[in-house]
Amino acid sequence: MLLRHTPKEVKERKALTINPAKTCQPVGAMYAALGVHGCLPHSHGSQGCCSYHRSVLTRHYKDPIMAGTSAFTEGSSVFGGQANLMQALTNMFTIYNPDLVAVHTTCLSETIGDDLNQICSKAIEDGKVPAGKKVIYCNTPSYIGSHVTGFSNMCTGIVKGLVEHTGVAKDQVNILPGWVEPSDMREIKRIAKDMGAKIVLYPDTSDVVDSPQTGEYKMYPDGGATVEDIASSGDSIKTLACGAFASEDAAKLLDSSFKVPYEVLDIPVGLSASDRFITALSEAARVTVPAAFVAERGRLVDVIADMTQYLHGKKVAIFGDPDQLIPMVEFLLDLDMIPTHVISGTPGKKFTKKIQELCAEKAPNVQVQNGAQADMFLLHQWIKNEPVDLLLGNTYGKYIARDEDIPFVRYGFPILDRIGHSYFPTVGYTGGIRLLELMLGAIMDRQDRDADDTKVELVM
Amino acid sequence: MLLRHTPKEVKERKALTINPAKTCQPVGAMYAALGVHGCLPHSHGSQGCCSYHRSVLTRHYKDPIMAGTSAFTEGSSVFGGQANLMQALTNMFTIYNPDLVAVHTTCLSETIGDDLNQICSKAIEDGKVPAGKKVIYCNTPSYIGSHVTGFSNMCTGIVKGLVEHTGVAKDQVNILPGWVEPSDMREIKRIAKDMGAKIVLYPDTSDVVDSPQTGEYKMYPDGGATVEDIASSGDSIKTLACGAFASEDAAKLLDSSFKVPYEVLDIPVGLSASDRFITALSEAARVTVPAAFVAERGRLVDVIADMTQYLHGKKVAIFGDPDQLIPMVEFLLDLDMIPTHVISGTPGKKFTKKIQELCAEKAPNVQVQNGAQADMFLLHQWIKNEPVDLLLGNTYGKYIARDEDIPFVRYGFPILDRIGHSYFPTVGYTGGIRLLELMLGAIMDRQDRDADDTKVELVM
Amino acid sequence: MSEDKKLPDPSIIKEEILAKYPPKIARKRAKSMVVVDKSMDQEVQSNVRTIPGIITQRGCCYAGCKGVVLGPTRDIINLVHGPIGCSFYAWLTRRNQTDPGEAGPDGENFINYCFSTDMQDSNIVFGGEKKLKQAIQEAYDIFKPKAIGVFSTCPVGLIGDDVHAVSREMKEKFGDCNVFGFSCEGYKGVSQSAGHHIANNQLFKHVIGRDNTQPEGKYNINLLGEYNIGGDAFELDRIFELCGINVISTFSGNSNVTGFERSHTADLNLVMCHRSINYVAEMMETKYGIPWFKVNFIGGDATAKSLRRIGEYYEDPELIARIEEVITAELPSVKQAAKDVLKTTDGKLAMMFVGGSRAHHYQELFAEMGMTTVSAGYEFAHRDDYEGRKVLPTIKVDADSRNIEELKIEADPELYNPRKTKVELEDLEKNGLEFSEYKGMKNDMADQSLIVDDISHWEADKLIEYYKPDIFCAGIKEKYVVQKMGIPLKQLHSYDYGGPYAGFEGAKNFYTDIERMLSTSIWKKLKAPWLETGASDPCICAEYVA
Amino acid sequence: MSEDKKLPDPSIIKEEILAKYPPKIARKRAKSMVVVDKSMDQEVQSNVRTIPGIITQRGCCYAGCKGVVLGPTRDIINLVHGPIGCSFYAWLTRRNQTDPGEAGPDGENFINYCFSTDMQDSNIVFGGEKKLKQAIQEAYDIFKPKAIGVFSTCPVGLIGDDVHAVSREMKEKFGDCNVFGFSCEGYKGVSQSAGHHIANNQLFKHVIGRDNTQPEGKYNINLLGEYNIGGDAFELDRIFELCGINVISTFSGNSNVTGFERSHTADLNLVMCHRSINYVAEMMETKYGIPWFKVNFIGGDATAKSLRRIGEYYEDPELIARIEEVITAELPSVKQAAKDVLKTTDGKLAMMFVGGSRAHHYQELFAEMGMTTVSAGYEFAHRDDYEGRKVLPTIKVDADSRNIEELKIEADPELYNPRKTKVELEDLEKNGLEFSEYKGMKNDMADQSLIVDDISHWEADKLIEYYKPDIFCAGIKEKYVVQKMGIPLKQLHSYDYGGPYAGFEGAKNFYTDIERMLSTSIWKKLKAPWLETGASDPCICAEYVA
Repeated sequence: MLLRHTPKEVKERKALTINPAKTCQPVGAMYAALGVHGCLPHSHGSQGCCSYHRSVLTRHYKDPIMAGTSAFTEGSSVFGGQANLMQALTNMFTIYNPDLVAVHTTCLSETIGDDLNQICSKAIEDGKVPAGKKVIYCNTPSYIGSHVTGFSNMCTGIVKGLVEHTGVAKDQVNILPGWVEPSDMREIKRIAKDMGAKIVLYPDTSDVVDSPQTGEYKMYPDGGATVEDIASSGDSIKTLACGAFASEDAAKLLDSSFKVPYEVLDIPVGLSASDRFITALSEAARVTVPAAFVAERGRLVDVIADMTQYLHGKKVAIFGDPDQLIPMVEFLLDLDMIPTHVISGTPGKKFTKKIQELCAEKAPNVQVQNGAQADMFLLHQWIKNEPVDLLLGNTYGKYIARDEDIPFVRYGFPILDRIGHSYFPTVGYTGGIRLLELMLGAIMDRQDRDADDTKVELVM
Repeated sequence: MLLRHTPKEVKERKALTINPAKTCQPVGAMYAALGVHGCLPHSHGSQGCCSYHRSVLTRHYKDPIMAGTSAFTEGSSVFGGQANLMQALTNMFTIYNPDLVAVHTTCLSETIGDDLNQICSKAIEDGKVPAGKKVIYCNTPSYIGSHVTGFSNMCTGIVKGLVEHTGVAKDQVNILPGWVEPSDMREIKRIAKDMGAKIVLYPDTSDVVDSPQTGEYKMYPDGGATVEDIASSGDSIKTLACGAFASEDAAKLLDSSFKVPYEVLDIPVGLSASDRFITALSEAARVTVPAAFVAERGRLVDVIADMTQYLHGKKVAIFGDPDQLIPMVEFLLDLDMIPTHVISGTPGKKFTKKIQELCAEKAPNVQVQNGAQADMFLLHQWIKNEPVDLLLGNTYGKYIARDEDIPFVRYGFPILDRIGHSYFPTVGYTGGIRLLELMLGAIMDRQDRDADDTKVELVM
Repeated sequence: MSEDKKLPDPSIIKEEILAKYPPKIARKRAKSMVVVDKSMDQEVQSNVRTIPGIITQRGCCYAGCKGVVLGPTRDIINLVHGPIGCSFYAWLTRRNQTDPGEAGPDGENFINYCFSTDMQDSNIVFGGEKKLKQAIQEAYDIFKPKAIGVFSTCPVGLIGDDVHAVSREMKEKFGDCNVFGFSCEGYKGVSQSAGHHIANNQLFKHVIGRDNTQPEGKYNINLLGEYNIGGDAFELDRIFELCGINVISTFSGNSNVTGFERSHTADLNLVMCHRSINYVAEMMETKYGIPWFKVNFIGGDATAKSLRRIGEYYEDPELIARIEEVITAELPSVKQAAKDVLKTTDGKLAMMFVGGSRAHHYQELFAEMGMTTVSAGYEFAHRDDYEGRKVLPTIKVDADSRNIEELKIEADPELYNPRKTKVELEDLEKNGLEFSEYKGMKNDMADQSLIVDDISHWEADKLIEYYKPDIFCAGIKEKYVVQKMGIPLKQLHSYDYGGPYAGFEGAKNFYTDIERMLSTSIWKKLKAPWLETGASDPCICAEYVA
Repeated sequence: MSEDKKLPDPSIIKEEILAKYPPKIARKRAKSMVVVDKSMDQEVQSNVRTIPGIITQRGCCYAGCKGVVLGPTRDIINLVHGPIGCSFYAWLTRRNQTDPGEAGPDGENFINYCFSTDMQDSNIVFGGEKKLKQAIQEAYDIFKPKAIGVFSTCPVGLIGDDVHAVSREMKEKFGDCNVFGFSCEGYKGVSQSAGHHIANNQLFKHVIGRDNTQPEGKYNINLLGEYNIGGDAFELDRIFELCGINVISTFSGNSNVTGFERSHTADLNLVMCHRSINYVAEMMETKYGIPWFKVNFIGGDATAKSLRRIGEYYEDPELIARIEEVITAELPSVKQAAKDVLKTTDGKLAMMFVGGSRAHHYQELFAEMGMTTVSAGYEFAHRDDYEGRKVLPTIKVDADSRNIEELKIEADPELYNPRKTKVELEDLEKNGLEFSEYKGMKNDMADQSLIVDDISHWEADKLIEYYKPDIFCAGIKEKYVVQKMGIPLKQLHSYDYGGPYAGFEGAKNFYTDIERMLSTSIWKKLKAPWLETGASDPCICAEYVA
């Protein structure tokens, strides 16, 4: 047993988090910043933060993740990090020549109260930022929210730092995809293109964190939303914000600052959320949905209809980030699976309510918790008390899956021990088929494994 | 043990085939015929053939597979099946209203020597074929070659029956994709489109055997190469024939009948074969390869480079169809895996030679056999004598994999117990990543399973 | 429940269906589509040729012989003589489960193997006997089986290979291996049915009666026409064991040749699938004096009824009491399970078109859930399967069936031993036991329901359009066609890899599976929302049964 | 082999690298980039602040303390006091394998767990001591551990939470649980190195020496600075066991608190990673009289040499003989393995920039394969790691290090027991044993090779361009950057999930892994063929070493 000390009995905890189902803000900000072309993220804090965030993103993507750090010492912690950041900006623009630097804070710089606005303004005044280059920034105190919050804050930082309002309306729709994989962002762009919808999508990490191996290293890969495109989003018709937790704030800011109205959608994971996304995009972009999408949708529906017997009634435990869990839970319900335990470390009251609403009819006994002490330790205890047929979550779920012998599908962040997530989308109808392939594969592999010789099936 | 009677000791067999790595011609002809829009395949033989072929294709695709049968009785077997076929054509055009009927023979009609050319000509003369409708046909004696041969023969039948020569050259390239999945055909079209290459692809089973669930049944789904497009292929610049076994004959016929030169390529499975395909298509269609393909290729190369340690030196046993095995074996070698046992039931001297050439440098001890008695029983015995780390092949491989406890990836035809193959391509660079995901998944799942608690890896 | 709901009149749709056909075809098909009127005898045309070009469910003689009857037997090497395909397609595709466990880890089980002579063109031209002989030899050398069956596919008969002579020769050569052949070429007869008959004949000639060891148990029966799809036979074995009934052999689910060889020592033959196996029952009665009656273990009540009949047959109070105990222990949970699904299933419509007995038996299961079977038919029936054995004398044997051997059986001079005297049998019949009888499917169908024999794709399509059934039962070829119309299809050949559905536990499984299928959410989400007009309620069709 | 091949002169590329930097930065970095000239003493600037904005490999003090030193110990709950991230990122990411097997299936192993107080903004504002206290209580209540370590992350020091006081209080409250804290906030010092020191101090203060049970074995040692990455310690345990040497404790791979508590009863401390653990070795010598010397178990010869030194230390012919036996049994296959890979590896170039001792030790392994290390450097070294301990007296303690506590250690009044007399030690030193000595990396590097301390991304990029090494060794952050340049990168922190690489078996693993990496086909296929000019032979660069 890997987690041999996890008892079945659940004791209330008020202070101790064990095996968290979240991490801290800055890594989200770093990931979001990578979704801008030519951007070098910068961590304003101790070296360790930057190192840790780069490491976990690197392990998840198996791709270079570059970022700078203000490399706080005890001195900077006492006297403030302005000098460090000023020097860092100079060095980064001189040595690494990014188009822009995206600064986020850490618990250290937040605790001492560094004022990014003031420091960055001063950097610009002092000529530390070369002409044509930019510095954007956001506050990402690690002791509030989670990595999702950090992603959201950097999205807001991008809007604040880069969006312009020319007054000339542009016939385009903004899509804030939320925290999804580069494969998902690529797929959303493909969908929009095939629908004939002109969109501006950001952050867009496709072709950044899934960059090609050509023997030639590009510090700033070809991907990422361009500063120009982002700038133009102030003139767009509308913003579709995917995922309330990761995208709503930025959408709101686009509305309040640039009068671009917005609609918050779920990340288009699964049938129903994809339906709403396609419908919303067709309405926002004023395009009719091409017939090809009827077929695309129909293929997903077909797989569901054909394979329902392997899914129906199967109990599922799932943990991860709210924006990814909500549409996934809805998808599980569309599949007649039973969301049984749902855990997210990310706080926010909306989450539990939303899950309970979704499950009210078909899975009224769902156990759901998020925020403080909603961790994988609790999830594991719940599973010990009510076993499930399938576990969905990030790589850390492997430890529970192994101990409890549960089929396991990797979903969410981080996935450290498999490839695929950065290349094959889970959004949209085709993404739905991928999720089905993964879940069915896990369930069927288990059936194949556990069947007596007598009961092995050739056809399934 | 499921295959408890398979001894380790290999005894030479001359007459008995056990657990074949092939099936008979007609099913290939039926599959190929489904790749023409509006086509109703027709099996000229006993009812059982048609029923069996429809069943196995249905189980593989989980989709409707429609076809007619001449429903031979003992009488027809004695007196010939002309009356049955004439009646069948009348009935099919009357009741099921296809654009065309594609007739193939069976061992029965072949043994009695029915002359399809004569019967079909007579049917047309007798007005059994309505105006604007067509009948095409090919001979598919079950006792020669394999299902692959049948596919090839129907491809030739399509060329013979539908291609026209107007004398006005068309700026397009013919692609005969060979026996691949609808997902692969869709992907080849996507590649060509993104390259700006105008192509005619047939057979094309995409949107036919992976048809959408919309609540509305279409006996002739929207997919399939149209008769018009196929007809125009006689005016094309060139034919790219993927897979010598499945596509070369049809390509030759296009050359000899319509002076369309051809090039035989491997099915673009894996890095090297995809490289050759892209290069050949760019040359044939006289388009430059867009930068996006450098990125697409680079992503595959990246995954290989990043994951090589899990692949390098792993021994692989593989069985299936020659056109699919050849590029796959080359891909395995590109991955520094060691093709160890290679079996195909499909005869043809070229195959063994080709595999040996490919393996000469890196896997000189490869055991390869095809044709008579090159069956899964022999493969299993080989594996017992020299165990492997991975088994690749159709669903029947599951029985060996379970008995010998070998990680198993489904590849080839038929896949009866999983979904995915019809939706996610294995051709092209992205297909290569899919193959890697599947193989790595199988290998890593095994590592996770077999690791002592002490040796379980979080990051892989 | 919906017992006395009036069914819609299918005459109109029948006309509509036939209207599409060329006149000759229409005339022919009309006779195979019968609107049930229980007040009169009605002929259901069946066991006639499939019309070429009509898209049929049917398979061939070989499929019925090798695929259905012999396939489920584990300790015989079923060697297919012919090109590779026929053997390949019948390889593990029928879900006949088998448990060699009793024979230990080395117990014989060839079910997972596929054996073929893989005939090549030279064999077609020069004859395949030599290759067949060699293949039998190789099979014997490698596996040392106790029996090898040789199955002829289409070309074999045409080129004149004598599989029987070859088999005889090899059997003699080996001495310890029973080799025998089947002339079950695909073109024989008009459907799988011919293959069943041929299989029955050869089993009777070459296997049954070879081992005269007498059974030890008190109540010894054979179960005929049960193929252990999804483990049905395991469930029945469980029930029989509870009742203290000893099953000598099952024809042929979870079976072995050893059992067949002793099957003539049983007291009674129970026939489940009448079509595929009645020949063996008949012949065993004639030769050995074993009576048979029809049973049905599909459905809780049906299972109880069949068990009670066995008790009545033995006229043994101990057995009768034990059977009642078992029923008392098992049936209530079945009833409860049926009740539990009722809110989903009651009033729903089913259609079923499958081979063998299932199109009949499963109507009872559906009825237990409050569902009505509006239309049904067999894939390869004879008239007696619809109309009952009473019509047997009136059935004309046509050209297609005439060539299927009809064995001349006589009482065995030594082994004939009537289990019951004529008087005893008559007494039992007075008490309701019906020996050598099958009343046919029509007998259990409602007025105005529609029987369709050998249904075609076109007919099924139109019937679905008309009835808009809630569930459709058929096979793999129909599955996705029907589902594309938005109607869930339950495969009754493979059980969709579910089951068992026989016996008490099986009934519960079936209820649950049907409830699941009827309550699957996806059927309500088939249409892309941007195409929704709001008008297409998938349920408006059910109105006329209300 | 390529022993005496002349290395290219790195001066030009050094200039080129520095030219890009702002002048002040250039001046500073110049001192950390040293072209080796073994004929003279050279100062390698190290343990100085990372320049903000320079993309560094380095992590923080917390990482060195919790992540590196305490992380691998299985029977302590390592509770991180701070916001969630720091605990999350250090969760299972260092591949320190541990085997609680000896303690049975219920043996304590908290390594797979991640514990945090998950500080929220209110804790930042109002202080986090209360929450910490509660968290310690909950950890104690649920797990009943024998020890709890509390690790401070950045905000803790700033807001003034006193983790030591809280720990003391809880320790007293529990009685049976050793609770102690670490002030290892991320901003302390200039790298992980500060964290090592802090960890060493606290281990020394709170753990080492608590259990005075004397060991039973004859030769009792501690292995310091071995973290059991990929099972290295398991391999060393195997070798020690073969030699009859008893390992009291390993700091801190595959370790437990119980072992630490008794570690002062050993006869000898062997130091592997000088940087991370020399403090403990020094303090144990002062307090308990245990001598230490530096060992290296990376490489076959190195392992043999280190074992022989242990033999020499004990001056016991029996032990010496046994060690020779082990070496004779094990080393030849290592030599053979090195020979087997030579055709692939000989003459190839390596570069390595990693923390700890690995950038030094692995040069020996590469040399065994005929490979040359053209450039190397540490991530968080001090000058003594490059130049040898002889420079210790000359190192100026700067502001960043001054605040790291320097424990004042004195000989323990009761437990001080010098294992060797001064004379004995001097005699041993005459025979080649070097106590309390580390000669540094430079000592083993070739002339003209380039040392770079705390290398930056820009520097690595340019060096690769210049040297075009065949293999580059660094960590996860560098891995894919370097590989995108077409150069395979071997992670020497995680071993790329391979290993073990220590000891005899480990050397063989390493040879094979490097051979694999150098012969991986994909590196020859990086360019899309339609872009190939034919000119880009990836190997032209290697010419100058020929």
